[in-house]
Amino acid sequence: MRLRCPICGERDRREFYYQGAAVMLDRPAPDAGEAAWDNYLHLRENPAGDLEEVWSHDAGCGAWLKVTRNVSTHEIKSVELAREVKQ
Amino acid sequence: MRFSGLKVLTEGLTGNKGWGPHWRNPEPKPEYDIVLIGGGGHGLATAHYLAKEHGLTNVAVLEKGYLGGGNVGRNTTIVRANYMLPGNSEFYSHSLKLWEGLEEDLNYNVMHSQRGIINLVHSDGQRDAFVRRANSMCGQGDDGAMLDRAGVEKLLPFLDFEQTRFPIYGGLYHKRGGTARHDAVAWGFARSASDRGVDLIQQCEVTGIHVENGVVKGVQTTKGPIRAKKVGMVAAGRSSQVAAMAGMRLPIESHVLQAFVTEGLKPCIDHVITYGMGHFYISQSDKGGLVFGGDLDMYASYASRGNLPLVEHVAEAAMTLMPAIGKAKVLRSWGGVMDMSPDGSFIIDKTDIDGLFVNCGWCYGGFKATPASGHTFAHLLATGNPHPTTVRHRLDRFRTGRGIMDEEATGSQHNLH
Amino acid sequence: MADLIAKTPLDSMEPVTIGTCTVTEANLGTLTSIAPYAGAKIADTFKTAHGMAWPAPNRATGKDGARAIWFGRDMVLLAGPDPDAGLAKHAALTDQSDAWTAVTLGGADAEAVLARLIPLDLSPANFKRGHTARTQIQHMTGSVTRIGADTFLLLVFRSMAGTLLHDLERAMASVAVRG
Amino acid sequence: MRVEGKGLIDRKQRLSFRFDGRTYHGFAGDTLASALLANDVRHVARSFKYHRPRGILTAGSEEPNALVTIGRGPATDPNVRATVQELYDGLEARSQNAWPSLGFDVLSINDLAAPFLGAGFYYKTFMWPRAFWEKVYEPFIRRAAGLGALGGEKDADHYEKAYAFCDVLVIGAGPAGLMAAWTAAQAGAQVILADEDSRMGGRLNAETLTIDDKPGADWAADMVSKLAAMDNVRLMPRTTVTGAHDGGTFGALERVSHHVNGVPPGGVKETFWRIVAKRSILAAGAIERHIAFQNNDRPGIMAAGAVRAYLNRFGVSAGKAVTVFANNDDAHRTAMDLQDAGVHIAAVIDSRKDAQALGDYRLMSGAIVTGAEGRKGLEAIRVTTATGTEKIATDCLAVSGGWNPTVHMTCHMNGRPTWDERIASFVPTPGAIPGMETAGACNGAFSTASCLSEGVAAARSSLDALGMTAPDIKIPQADDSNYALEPLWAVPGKGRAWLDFQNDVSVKDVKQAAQENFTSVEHMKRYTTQGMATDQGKNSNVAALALLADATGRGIPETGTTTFRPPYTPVALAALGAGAQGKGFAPERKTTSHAASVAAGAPMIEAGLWYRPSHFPLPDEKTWRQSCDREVGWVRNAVGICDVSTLGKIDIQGPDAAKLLDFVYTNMFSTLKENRVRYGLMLREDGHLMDDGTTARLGENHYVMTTTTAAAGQVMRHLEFVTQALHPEWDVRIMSVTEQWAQFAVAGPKSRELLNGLLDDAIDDSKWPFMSCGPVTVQGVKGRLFRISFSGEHAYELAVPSRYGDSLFRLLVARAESLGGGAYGMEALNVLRIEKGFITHSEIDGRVTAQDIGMARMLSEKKDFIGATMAQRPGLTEAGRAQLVGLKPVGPVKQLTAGAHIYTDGAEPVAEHDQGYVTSVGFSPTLGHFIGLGFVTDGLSRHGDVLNMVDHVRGIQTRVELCDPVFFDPKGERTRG
Repeated sequence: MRLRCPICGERDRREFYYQGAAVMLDRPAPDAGEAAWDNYLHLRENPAGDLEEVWSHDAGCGAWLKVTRNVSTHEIKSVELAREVKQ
Repeated sequence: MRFSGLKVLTEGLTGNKGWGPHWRNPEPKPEYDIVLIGGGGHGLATAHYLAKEHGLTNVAVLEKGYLGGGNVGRNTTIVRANYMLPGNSEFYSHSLKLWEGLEEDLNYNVMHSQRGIINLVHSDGQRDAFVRRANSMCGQGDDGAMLDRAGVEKLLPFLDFEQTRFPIYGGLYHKRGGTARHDAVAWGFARSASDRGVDLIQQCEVTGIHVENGVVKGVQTTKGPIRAKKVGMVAAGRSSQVAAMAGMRLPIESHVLQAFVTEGLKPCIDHVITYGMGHFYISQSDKGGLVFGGDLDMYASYASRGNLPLVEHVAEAAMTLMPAIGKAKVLRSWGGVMDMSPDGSFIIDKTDIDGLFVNCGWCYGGFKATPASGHTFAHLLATGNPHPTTVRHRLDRFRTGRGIMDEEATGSQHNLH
Repeated sequence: MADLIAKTPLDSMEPVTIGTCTVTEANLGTLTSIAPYAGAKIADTFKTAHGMAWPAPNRATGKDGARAIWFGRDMVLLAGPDPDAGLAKHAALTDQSDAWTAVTLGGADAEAVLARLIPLDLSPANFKRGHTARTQIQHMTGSVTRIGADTFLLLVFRSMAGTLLHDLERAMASVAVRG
Repeated sequence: MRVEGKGLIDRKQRLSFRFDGRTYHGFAGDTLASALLANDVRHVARSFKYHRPRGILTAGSEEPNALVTIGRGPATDPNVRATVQELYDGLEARSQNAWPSLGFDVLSINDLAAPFLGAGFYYKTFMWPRAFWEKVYEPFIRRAAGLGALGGEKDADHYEKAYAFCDVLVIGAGPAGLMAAWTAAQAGAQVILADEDSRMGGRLNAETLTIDDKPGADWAADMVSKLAAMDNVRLMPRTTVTGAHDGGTFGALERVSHHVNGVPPGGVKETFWRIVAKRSILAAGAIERHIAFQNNDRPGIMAAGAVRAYLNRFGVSAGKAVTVFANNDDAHRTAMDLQDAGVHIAAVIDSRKDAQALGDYRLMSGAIVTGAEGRKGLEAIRVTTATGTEKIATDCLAVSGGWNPTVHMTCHMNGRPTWDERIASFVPTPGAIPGMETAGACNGAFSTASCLSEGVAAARSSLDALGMTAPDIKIPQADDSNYALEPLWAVPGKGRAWLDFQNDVSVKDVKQAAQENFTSVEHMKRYTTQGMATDQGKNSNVAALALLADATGRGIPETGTTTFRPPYTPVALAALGAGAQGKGFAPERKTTSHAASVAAGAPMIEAGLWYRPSHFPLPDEKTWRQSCDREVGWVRNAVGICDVSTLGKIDIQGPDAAKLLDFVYTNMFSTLKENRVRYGLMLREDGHLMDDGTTARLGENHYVMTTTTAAAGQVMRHLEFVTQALHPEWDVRIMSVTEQWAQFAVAGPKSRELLNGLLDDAIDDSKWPFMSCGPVTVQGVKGRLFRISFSGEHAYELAVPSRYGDSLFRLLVARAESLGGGAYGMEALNVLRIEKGFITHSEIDGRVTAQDIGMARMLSEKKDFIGATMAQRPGLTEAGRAQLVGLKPVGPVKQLTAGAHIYTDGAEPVAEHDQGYVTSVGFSPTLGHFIGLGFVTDGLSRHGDVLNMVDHVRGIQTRVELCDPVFFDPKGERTRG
């Protein structure tokens, strides 16, 4: 699999670290309640189609990325810098 | 039909014409007491134990493909009870005991081979952790012994003891651990369940779960609606999709785990060996193929295929640990889709919907659990109460923090277990 | 009392030649990572101070005895001179002079040697002089820059110097045998 | 036998080789298989299950029978296909799976017992008595199965892996592949053309067909030399593309040195390529299929196309009186080519009633072969026609049931091929591999002319996708004859007719599987092992599937097909895992004091990727304990030196540096004064401890964080996640400086004395109190000094740029020795920290909370921080959790062991009485007894309780008292003093 890092260009999967669903970008407030935190850390939509997820270009530029990828076909739909998604 | 050496002999002499179907091909009835979604190893085992232990035979197993077509038919066939943490320890102990009587129970040779498992140790810290685990096993009444370097060398002289990147300090030896013929486990449970009256319905995909006022009423399928008093979701690999039909979200991410087999070779590896520093494990099948695997590919996936970096990593681990197998040739690789849970341990529990039960989250430990998963899930379905070995395996344990069983100690990130 | 003695990561080894390629430990002088703060307009300051362009991502600039190598997300490695004090206003400066093993690999087959270690297309059409990348070098993370027609600059962590040399020598030998 | 005037071999280069101990001769350009056939060696192997005699079936990598072992000792290479192995002078090959010899194989008795050993027999028996499975049945089955044997020694050959990139990857260099590569190359694309054969050209080298009136092989050779001359083309012969993976990545195995005797020094046996291609063209050809009839596996019965290949490419006739059995026109060419070469054709048997002879030979149309005679070599066949049965003497039967396109690679990404009634086989489903076109025979286009034009067309579509244009390409003139075929999978009749030769799967087995309700194609495959041999069913799957469809009354498309998995042909583990042997598995990280430590005799142990000294033995010390006790004593009484450079050091700068630290640590760092150090706890977001360490404030907006050695990478990634993905608005920059600094602990009552002789400016308590830090100069070198202690003594850590690390370490040790101390290693460090109750990852193993280790007070309530919320989950805070305690022996047994469990005193040591476990132990020379740290249920409030430590696996039981984890100097007076 190859991902197109917005900074470095297309690179082999071996340069990237995978964290999981992109819900991890939306950290709840401390008082958001049990359900919000359970959703944040544990419960997952886990679709068999397009999934938004977070990766890091660990062995490259070090950027954290938000990737949209079809997890049944492994087709990469988009790669964005997490930093820009958040701002 | 009862299988026996004599039967094989008489059939052989009469042209093998008398062998009947291993299981029936029934059409679904309009209603069952219990419908199980998923005809994999765990679903078929559940059906067997429902019938055998609880006398419940008005049961259907609905399988969207063919029986045993999921992870029970694509794994590295390891059977063991070498867990450390309370909850898992008693469950896998229970499972191994069921394995030890499985062939008599099923009248089917699943080739359960207790050839012994050796988990290699590569540092003092790792040894201490394995000693703790071995002591858990002993405290549970199972076998567990620590080998020093010489002890490992005696059993596994072909490992590289001279210059491995992470030298071998010793190992945890679990003699009762071993392997089984994976497909045969599914077929044995299927045959037994079918013989006892359970309907195994293949090519029958569940497309909806019918819930009224918080009570499950049945399922919609590609073969029409089926009413059910209780529904058990036992579809690891696709758990989230099945649960979504009941409006549930599970604490699961699906990940792909690759496995590999080499061409057939004369016997050279007599045990199951695991190499923790390389996330690598290997055994040799009775056909002679070296069966091995490693870590997850690490990204969410429903595609039963992996990618090269992991293939290479696994092979590199093999080469650093046992360079004597360098000229064994990889014949086939495949991927299974794993239900990864936030603590690496499984879930067998009721749900908030009355009559709907869930069995999921097996990560990559599902095969060895097959008998006990079926046994305890059957217990829960039949009695409404968790079996004593699964009281900790609750669906809400991540929310409450109670009873988290994080064997790998890597925390709530699903793919790290 | 004896003064403290400085040692390079590869202990000033003699260049190693196998086949057409030579690996040489490189003395890059002072290494400073420069990570501009939010909104900093560092390019002009940098140009004025050091006489080199602030490199775009995946590019390296340089002049005699000095290089500016893009070194990751929002980071440049200044190699050679001590950093101009005025840069500290605009960026986090961190001394990295002792943190990296630096070697050059030169020779007709340099690209073929690196094809055994680096998962990137380093062909001249794709990776020209002045191009740089943060990537893997075998199992190490590192930096590769084309600094000549058939010469590359490689950086990995200082502690991995021995592994880098070993990996390069293996690849050089196999390429040399193929001829 | 060799045929004069034929073949692409070099008859001037005569090569000597051995097979099963006998010496033979062949020529350069031969394969082992062609050379054996030239020497009339027909029986070369035994099958897997029934040990039936087997000969050479094919001329390619799909060979199921002729597997041999090449070489000896550590170079032993089992399961090598004789049809692929190029001949070299001195080659030594042995047959496999036969004992005591190929000719007389004891286990061929299995063949007689076959009625009892059919599909799935083992599932039905061997169950009684239970203990017999592991002891009797299984060992026997294991020995009987398997093919070749490994050498049993460390692989002595080098292998390597490499990367390649291109615009267009062309897989297969037959007519379609050559035209595709040519077309793409003309457009200026970067092209890689890979072919598994040593000689490119594919079937053109095996046929007598012409292209543009030139012999096909000559045309191919011309094309290859033209391509080779182009800068944008890379030819990769002897390279099998083994797998198609996501993102246009392909695995490919190049056999670099298999065709020469031994690997040259420095060279490699094989290279495993990772090829990244923007587009790919599969032109992999087709594989001929067999027809099942009784004893259709006898040596001498071969694929018709293979018989032609041996004749036309290698100048070998596979028999003296050859017969052909086919259901299509193509196979008739075997008869014609042989006849042209002067070989006698005994008959051509064609199952089609309307078959026409294409030459002057005896044609039996509407006839079938119903049996074969001759156990170790074919002697005769029985032919059944409408009028009766005739026996025909023959030593070679060339069989063709038609051709199956080589679609395998198109299925590597879960795609399924499409059934094509026209050729009665599967063809690729378009789009199955993103970016891949298919061309030629693998696409079901069997004539040479269609291969050539499909090659051009596939290249054109690929170029279109790349935005490139090909110039006009003239398609050469070639044969365009129709491929006429009538499906025939198995002839009816008694006896065993074989499908999967290697695994000994017969037509009966498939039928029996169906009878037992293994009607899904996957069930049939798994029950019978059809298609699971080393050829992965390339020769037999389609026929087996057709027979299953027939047995279950379904059509073939509904019956489906099994999935083809990578690799296309088997790949040695040594190639996939190249470079890892020995120390190559992971980089080695060495500290600057490594050489000095080794010179001092310290055993170096692995700490993650790092190496650290375990202890520094003195000449009179016999055990590590002696050294450890002495080193602990040095630190407690004088001064010790320890390299702590492996701990992670992270430079954190910027206006929001303090915000970041407050967010990732449980306690406050914004309140830390400059030039001061604070201990911090870091949680994962799930509320469990991730790491601990000290962070120093070097300036208002400048901190340097210390992590444990183990968690350095994880913490760095975590900080990047927080600053990029959670709080990108914070203006803070982080940079690892672990490698920049060589850092040494100087610990013990004489530490200041030591430093004051070394630092350019003297230090004292008022300027350098406990937990202070700041810049210092050491003989003119700028360094950093931290007054921190992991030993409980008055101690410092001194950091200098790494270039001075070696020198400074030697200097520090020399000075320490002059003060009655010296270097200490990991063992002593561990004892020192246990004496003080300091934790490491042995304690915070990933399942432990701050509360569990008695540090609940460090969870600030004034701020949000990572893990703050989840750490308050009921399950993490309520009673009943295991908590950190000190352990000391109080009974007659004095030993403590890490990993032991702790049970209720007086109760049986079983799970239900389990109270906890021991994480760290050491013999404290300071206190004169073992001490330990462990976790016990509600342990924080149980100091004074006596429990039973049991180490089942080591056979040790020790009564232990729970106590405060700080065993030594609980008030910390020594640290501050």
